[in-house]
Amino acid sequence: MTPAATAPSAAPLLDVRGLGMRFSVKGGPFDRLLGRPRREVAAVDGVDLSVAAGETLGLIGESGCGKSTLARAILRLHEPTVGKVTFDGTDVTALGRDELTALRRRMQIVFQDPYASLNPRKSVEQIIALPLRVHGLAKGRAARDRVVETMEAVGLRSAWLSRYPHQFSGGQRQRIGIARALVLNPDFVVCDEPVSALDVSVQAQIIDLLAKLKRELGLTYLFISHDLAVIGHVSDRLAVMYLGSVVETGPTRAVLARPRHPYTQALLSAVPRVEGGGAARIRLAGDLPSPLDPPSGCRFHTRCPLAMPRCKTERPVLRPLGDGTSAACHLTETA
Amino acid sequence: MSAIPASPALRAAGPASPGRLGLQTFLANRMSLASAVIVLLILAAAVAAPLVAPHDPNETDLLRRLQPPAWLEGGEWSYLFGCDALGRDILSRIVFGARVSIFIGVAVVALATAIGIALGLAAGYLRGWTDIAISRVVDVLLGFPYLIFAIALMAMMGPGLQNIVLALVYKEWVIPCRVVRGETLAMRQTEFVEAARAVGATRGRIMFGEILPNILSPVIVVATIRMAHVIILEASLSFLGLGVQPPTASWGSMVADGRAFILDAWWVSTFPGLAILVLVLAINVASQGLRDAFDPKIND
Amino acid sequence: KDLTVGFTLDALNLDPANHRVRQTETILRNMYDGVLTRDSQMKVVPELAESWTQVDPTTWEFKIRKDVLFHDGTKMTGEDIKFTFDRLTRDGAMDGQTSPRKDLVGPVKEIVLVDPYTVRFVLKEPWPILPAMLPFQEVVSKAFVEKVGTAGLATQVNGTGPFKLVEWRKGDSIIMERFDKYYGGSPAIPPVGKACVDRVIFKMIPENASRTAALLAGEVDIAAELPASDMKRIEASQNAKVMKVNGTRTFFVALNTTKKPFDDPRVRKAANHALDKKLVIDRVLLGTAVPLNGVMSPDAFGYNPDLPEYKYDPAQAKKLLADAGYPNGIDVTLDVEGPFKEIAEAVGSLLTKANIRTTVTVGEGSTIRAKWAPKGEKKGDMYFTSWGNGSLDPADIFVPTLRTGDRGNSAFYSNPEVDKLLDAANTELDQAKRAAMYKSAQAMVNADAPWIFLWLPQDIYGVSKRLSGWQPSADSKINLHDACVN
Amino acid sequence: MIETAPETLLSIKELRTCFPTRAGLVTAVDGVSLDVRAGECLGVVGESGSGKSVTFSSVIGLVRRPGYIAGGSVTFRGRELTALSPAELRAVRGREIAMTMQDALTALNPALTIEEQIVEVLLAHAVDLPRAGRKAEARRRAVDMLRLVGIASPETRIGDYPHQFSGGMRQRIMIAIALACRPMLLIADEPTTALDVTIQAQVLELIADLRRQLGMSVVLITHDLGVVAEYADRLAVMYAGQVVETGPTRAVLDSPRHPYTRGLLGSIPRLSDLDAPIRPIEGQAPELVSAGEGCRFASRCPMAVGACYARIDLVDVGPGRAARCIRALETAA
Amino acid sequence: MKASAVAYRLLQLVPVLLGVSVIVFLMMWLTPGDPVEVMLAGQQATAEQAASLRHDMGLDQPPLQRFAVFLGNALTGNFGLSFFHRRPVADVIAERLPATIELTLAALVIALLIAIPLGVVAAVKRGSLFDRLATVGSLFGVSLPGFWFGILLLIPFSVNLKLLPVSGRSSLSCEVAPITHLLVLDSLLRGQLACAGEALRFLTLPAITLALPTAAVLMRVMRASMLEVLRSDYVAFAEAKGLSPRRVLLRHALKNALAPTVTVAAIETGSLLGGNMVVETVFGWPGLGRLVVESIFVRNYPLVQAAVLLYAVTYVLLNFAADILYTRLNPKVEL
Ligand SMILES: Nc1ncnc2c1ncn2[C@@H]1O[C@H](COP(=O)(O)OP(=O)(O)OP(=O)(O)O)[C@@H](O)[C@H]1O
Ligand SMILES: Nc1ncnc2c1ncn2[C@@H]1O[C@H](COP(=O)(O)OP(=O)(O)OP(=O)(O)O)[C@@H](O)[C@H]1O
Ligand SMILES: [Mg+2]
Ligand SMILES: [Mg+2]
Repeated sequence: MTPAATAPSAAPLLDVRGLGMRFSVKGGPFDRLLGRPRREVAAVDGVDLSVAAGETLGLIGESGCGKSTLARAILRLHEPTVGKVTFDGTDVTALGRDELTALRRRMQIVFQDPYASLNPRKSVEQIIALPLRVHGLAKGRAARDRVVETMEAVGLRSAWLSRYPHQFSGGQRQRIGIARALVLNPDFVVCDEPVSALDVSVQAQIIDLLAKLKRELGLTYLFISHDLAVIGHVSDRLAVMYLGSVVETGPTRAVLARPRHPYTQALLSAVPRVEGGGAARIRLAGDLPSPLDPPSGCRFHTRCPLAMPRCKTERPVLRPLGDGTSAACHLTETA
Repeated sequence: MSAIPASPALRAAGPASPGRLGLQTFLANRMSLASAVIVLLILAAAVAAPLVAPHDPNETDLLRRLQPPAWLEGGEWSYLFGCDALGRDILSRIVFGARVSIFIGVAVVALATAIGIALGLAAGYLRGWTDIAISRVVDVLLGFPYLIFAIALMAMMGPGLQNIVLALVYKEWVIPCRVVRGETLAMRQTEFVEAARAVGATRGRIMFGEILPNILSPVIVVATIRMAHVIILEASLSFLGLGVQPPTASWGSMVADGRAFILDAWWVSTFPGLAILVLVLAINVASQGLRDAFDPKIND
Repeated sequence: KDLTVGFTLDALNLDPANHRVRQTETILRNMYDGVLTRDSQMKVVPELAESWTQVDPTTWEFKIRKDVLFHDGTKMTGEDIKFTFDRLTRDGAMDGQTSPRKDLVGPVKEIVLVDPYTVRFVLKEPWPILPAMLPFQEVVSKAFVEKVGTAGLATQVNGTGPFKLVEWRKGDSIIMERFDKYYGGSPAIPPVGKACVDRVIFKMIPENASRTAALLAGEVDIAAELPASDMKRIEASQNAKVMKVNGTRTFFVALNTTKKPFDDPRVRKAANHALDKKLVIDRVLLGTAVPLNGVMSPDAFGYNPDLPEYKYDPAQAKKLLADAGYPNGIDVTLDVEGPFKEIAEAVGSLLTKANIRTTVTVGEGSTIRAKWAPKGEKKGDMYFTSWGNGSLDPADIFVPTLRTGDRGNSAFYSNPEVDKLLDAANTELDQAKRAAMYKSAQAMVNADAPWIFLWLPQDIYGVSKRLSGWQPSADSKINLHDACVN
Repeated sequence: MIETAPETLLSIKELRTCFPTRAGLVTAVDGVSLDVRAGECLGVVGESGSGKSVTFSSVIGLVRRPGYIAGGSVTFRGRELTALSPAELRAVRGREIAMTMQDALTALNPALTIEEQIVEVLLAHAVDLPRAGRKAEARRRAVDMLRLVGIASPETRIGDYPHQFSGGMRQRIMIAIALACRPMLLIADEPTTALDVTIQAQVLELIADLRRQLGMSVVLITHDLGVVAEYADRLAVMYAGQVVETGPTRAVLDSPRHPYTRGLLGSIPRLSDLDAPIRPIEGQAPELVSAGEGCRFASRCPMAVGACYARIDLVDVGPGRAARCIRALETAA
Repeated sequence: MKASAVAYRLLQLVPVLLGVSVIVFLMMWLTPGDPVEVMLAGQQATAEQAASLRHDMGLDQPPLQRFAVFLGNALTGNFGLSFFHRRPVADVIAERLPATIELTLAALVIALLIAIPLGVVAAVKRGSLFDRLATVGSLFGVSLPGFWFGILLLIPFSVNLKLLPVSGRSSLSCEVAPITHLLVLDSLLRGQLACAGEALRFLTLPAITLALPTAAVLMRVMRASMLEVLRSDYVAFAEAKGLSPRRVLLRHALKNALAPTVTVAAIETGSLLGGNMVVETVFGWPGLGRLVVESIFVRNYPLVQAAVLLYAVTYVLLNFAADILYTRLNPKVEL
């Protein structure tokens, strides 16, 4: 397989190769005894990615296409089924439990749901200090100082230390989640749809905050969203996912200006624009197929307006198309 | 930096934990509060039984056999609720009997809940074979009729307060265990648990530090309801002749002993029966209040 | 007309040879007759037999009536008697099983059919109580049993008794109707003839209060095992009355004679003096018991009326305790089974007042019995228990409860003199001599006081006033042949 | 004031809807006035909790207990809906005014087949169904309806349960149910919030098509300004229980008069201009319990002045436009 | 429902039954006491006789062998002889089982008849006087000690008013040829209406005593689930469709609200079945529960083992039935 995308610097901070993640649904020992077939969901299916230090990689795709699963597998919150994740030269997939714990100081995650991602029974201080306590980094005064410092960095008042999550609005909660991720001073942060549960005006606040933190702390983001406009604004490069695989990747502007994969094109055309106009709408037929029973060949062929007979049988691979972009589509070969 | 004005709700409540909010709701519910007070009064009477009871509960006087309550003909005011078949003061026995009922209720539920929490958390969080093993045991015990199980165990271990507690605990833990497992299953998927894993927290810390505090309120509600159940179960065991040892009074055995005289001397079994009813009712009402206060689903 | 008996426990099995439960026998006895029976004075009289004689120490001969029909209309002969007793006494005779009642027939060697209506019991050794034991066994039809087998006999009845089975609603009731071709029953127990009532129903009402309630509500005509406390209420009602009869069950507190403190006879005597038996009988049993000073019921063979009485005498008790080295009294436990808890508590509290500080421990029957079995650990102090004596012969109460190491010897009592007398009496054929032996054995036991001698409770029945002709019987049987309903 | 065009279908005047809660009385809808004209699509935007859903639940008389309508009037084709008896109101609901719920995943009854759920509306409103074979006819129309909203092989799928359909299909089924009796007004409450962009496009196009085909009016509730921009003829912006600005869509979006509308537009990342900075509105929406007389946006408004804290009404700010801001005309540059 | 799902559930029975067998066997084995001693207590018998009885009962075999024999026989439905009845355990249980089933079913029906309407009305009129009364009533229901309440019921209805019989199951005046062995049902099937009435009179008090606590529990479940359903979007949508309140309540709300009630009812029926020995004792009901308790006391091992297995099977099957019913009420759930 050809390298996914040309990374800006020689050694990327994060490098993902052939990552695959399968879940077996219904497959207890009894099922096996009864000889029931193991039904598997290939939530992530052979993904290659790399993120350079200081860069933001945007990951976009429809609901259920495996974005979160990919993120969790990278952080080893799920054990990936196959593939390799290298972070700053260390093979993450090969780490033992202790080394993994150590690595977690450098890789953090911000979750989508500001309501579910905070333990409702813990005060803000307890929530933000948890990483410090887990890693034995600071106690008592020192811990509190670090918590206050982080809270202020994300725009929370230190007077709110002893409040509980339910006393905050969605945007404020999301700031708490960000503070928790930042309190360990990580290098790399996965943002799993950090704004999609928020109202537009609050969403803007959080995007603003994340951009500021990135500038000030030199962070590297993997930024997941299903909103192309958001991704367009925050990311340097982007990767488009469809049904478990990356179908297109490249520098954000390049891809948005000239999407190569029919899915990316459809996605782009479907976004309603305040300013009106935009590309003529490409109507896709049908829904996202079930990952339990993915289509053969090109996963997108069932909905693709440009599908050819070949697409049914042969699965296209991601191939570079110059200008730093790559796409997985048979059409791009002929082009 | 955003200048977010403190909203009125925030100003009013101050730093209040969800538990404290629930408690406030609970206190606001007059009926549950009254019930909680009744439970506490019964508890106090039980603790201070020697001071409260007018007579020695075990002092027999065959001449007072089946003496009626004070307000009936042949009754005496110093024996308010009358006397049992051995001429013992029923009121005093009820006061002392509260000790047994409450002790068994509390001990069984406390032990069962502790076991249930540990196993339920393990099954629900660790899943895999741990879950399968624990769940099978739970299934087996659920399929076993409760009273038969307890009776057989009592026959096996012999009588005595301690054995009653054990006989009931051996099956009772299944109930909190199922509740905890179910809640844990729901919790382990939540993002805050995942967040704890993402920062490297150990399984123990996640189970007991992150999940447990969140499932505690349903567990407490179940525990109080079960306590009421256990008190009736002990009474049923006593009724079937497997209760506490004489002369110790237990409400269940008082009802059981008194039922032989139900046609002639209704008071012997009626008062302890009422005592069970009142205590169990009070616990149930209080727990209903707890549920309303802590379960946001039922609560609007 | 129907007669309903409010009864405690359903029959376990309708095969007369295949149970060991008194209640089952009580039910069966109304459908099956025995070779011998007892009259209301508890005297053994012929029933299916015309007469009996003892041919020699080990041979008994029975002449059988010729006019007896089974319910299916076939004639009963000596063949059926022989079959019945072979089935009872031979190993594996019941389709491979051995009758649990085998022992009740004694050391039978064989049953010989001399002629169709003469049967001989040939014993391995002399056994003087054979006639006293025969009323416990009922005669079955050989042809019928061979047809339906032991399994069939468990639920079907083809007897020679005054009633035949209509329906067995298991756990609920047994319905019988009059057998019109009944030969009449024992001539020694008038009236002779077929039964008076059309139908008899044994209705199982295990709960005491419910049985009384059913009697008061007119749902039953006889309420068996009435609790003493309900007597007053029944006496007060217009349609029912109380009937009492001396029972055959001796109550006692077995004292562990192998272990301190009751290994000392003075302590055992002290315990006997310490208990105000009369108070318990008056207040708790409401006068429905006869105090005893020994093992035997006053109605029983060989009863010794001259036994000294342990008078209620706390001072004497205290003195005896002090003499034995317990001036401050003793702390002991009293084991009892659930059903007797209340009365044991009364006994315990009275003993406690006399410095025999008693803790009552209620146990479950099987467990306690295992604890007090002679081969058990001999750990307890006192055991409140009883022993039935349906035959009213010392052989089935005195021997098992007081002979060294015998099955029911919960006091672990061992007196070689007593053993010798009991063994001799067991094979002594001269009834007068036998009686004398038992009397002196009773005196020895009384002096050794291995028990706190208690009492012999009366059986209490609640009986509807519309009932006539029925008498409760001391062996706890409820014989409804003579009962009439007005 | 908004000039009431003659062809006004629905007219809401000074509607107030309250919910007593533990924290106090929440006035979720506070003096909302809106018109919907025949055949038009009115877009209603606003942040979560701004009262969009409650406003239109109030219109069809479906405020959840213990909430109640505290004042105002709702006239639909000249009839005062708030004065109707429950039975009369039921006859309007589903028949003349249909509503789709915010969450298609939970708004279909999981225990009933799609067939039953469509057929029952037809039967309930007995819309010109023949006497004989009512049920068969109703079923036939149900199948037609499903075909209309683009469900493949509707004859067989009609017997399925909701969970057997994907999210987009359920949303379309809900629309089919709502439109089964050919209502004059469809209130579509956030019909696409739970859907992906590609599916969202399908559903919105469907609604637009149907509107044209059936000639009905549509109220499109959403918080996505982009959706409104593409599909709505007119637009109402709600903030904290009040309408803060209304007008023809393009006009409002091109020159917003209320600072909140302006803030909203500034917060949206635009694909067409990736370099345009996102300018968030600082602060957060106020609690409705304590909402006072004055402008509810004042505490977040960069232009707020003392007079903003007194009572403010909607003022005309152009042809068919109104805004609830005393400085609206200042910004009309 | 698929055959494989049924097979799967039946397979789940195996470990449960095995577990129950092991426990009950261990309990019986470890319990002191000897059935032969119990049988011969207070009666004439020699050691030889005792030994022969012991042999008949198989008590002279080592425990493990006894267990193996028990398991082997149980597989063929043969549970040996009941020690005390000296009749096949299967027969003895079969005689008592119908009474227990009849009582349990009657109690269940009464409980449901009380619980469902009350629960629905209480939920619909939440906060009303009716709701409060129903809530208080249900709390009384769960707080009543059944044995005591049963006795209390007897006095007015049977002793004083003589309206209902004191004890037992069947009237002497009625002979009904068995079909199902459930008396009420059989009388009806045979057209003996008077007998059906009689049988009902016997059934009334025990069934009510048994039913009340269950009714209380079910009512609470019903009320809670109804409240939740009434809050659901689909009920709101049904109202928005302009359906009649009756249809909204009975067709849309009730069907969904019944689902949790069914699950709880199955669990409750399990405890009704296992817990009715107390009621059986008070009302002289010739059911299995009393027999099992007595059998424990007399160490009638074979009967206890078989009965407990029967309870376990019933419990599992009941839950299975409830699951099937659940899938009817809630098609979303698959078996
Ligand atoms: N624990 C799991 N067990 C089984 N299947 C799972 C599990 N987690 C995720 N999946 C499946 O894997 C696929 C990808 O899920 P994932 O959550 O990664 O999607 P996503 O792109 O993040 O979607 P969203 O935008 O809704 O968050 C889905 O089809 C989902 O059903
Ligand atoms: N049943 C209720 N009880 C109390 N308050 C309620 C209730 N229903 C709605 N509210 C309040 O009314 C206000 C408006 O709610 P509404 O659902 O109309 O908002 P919305 O604009 O539709 O928001 P969303 O975009 O989240 O759907 C909210 O602040 C909410 O808290
Ligand atoms: Mg996701
Ligand atoms: Mg809404």
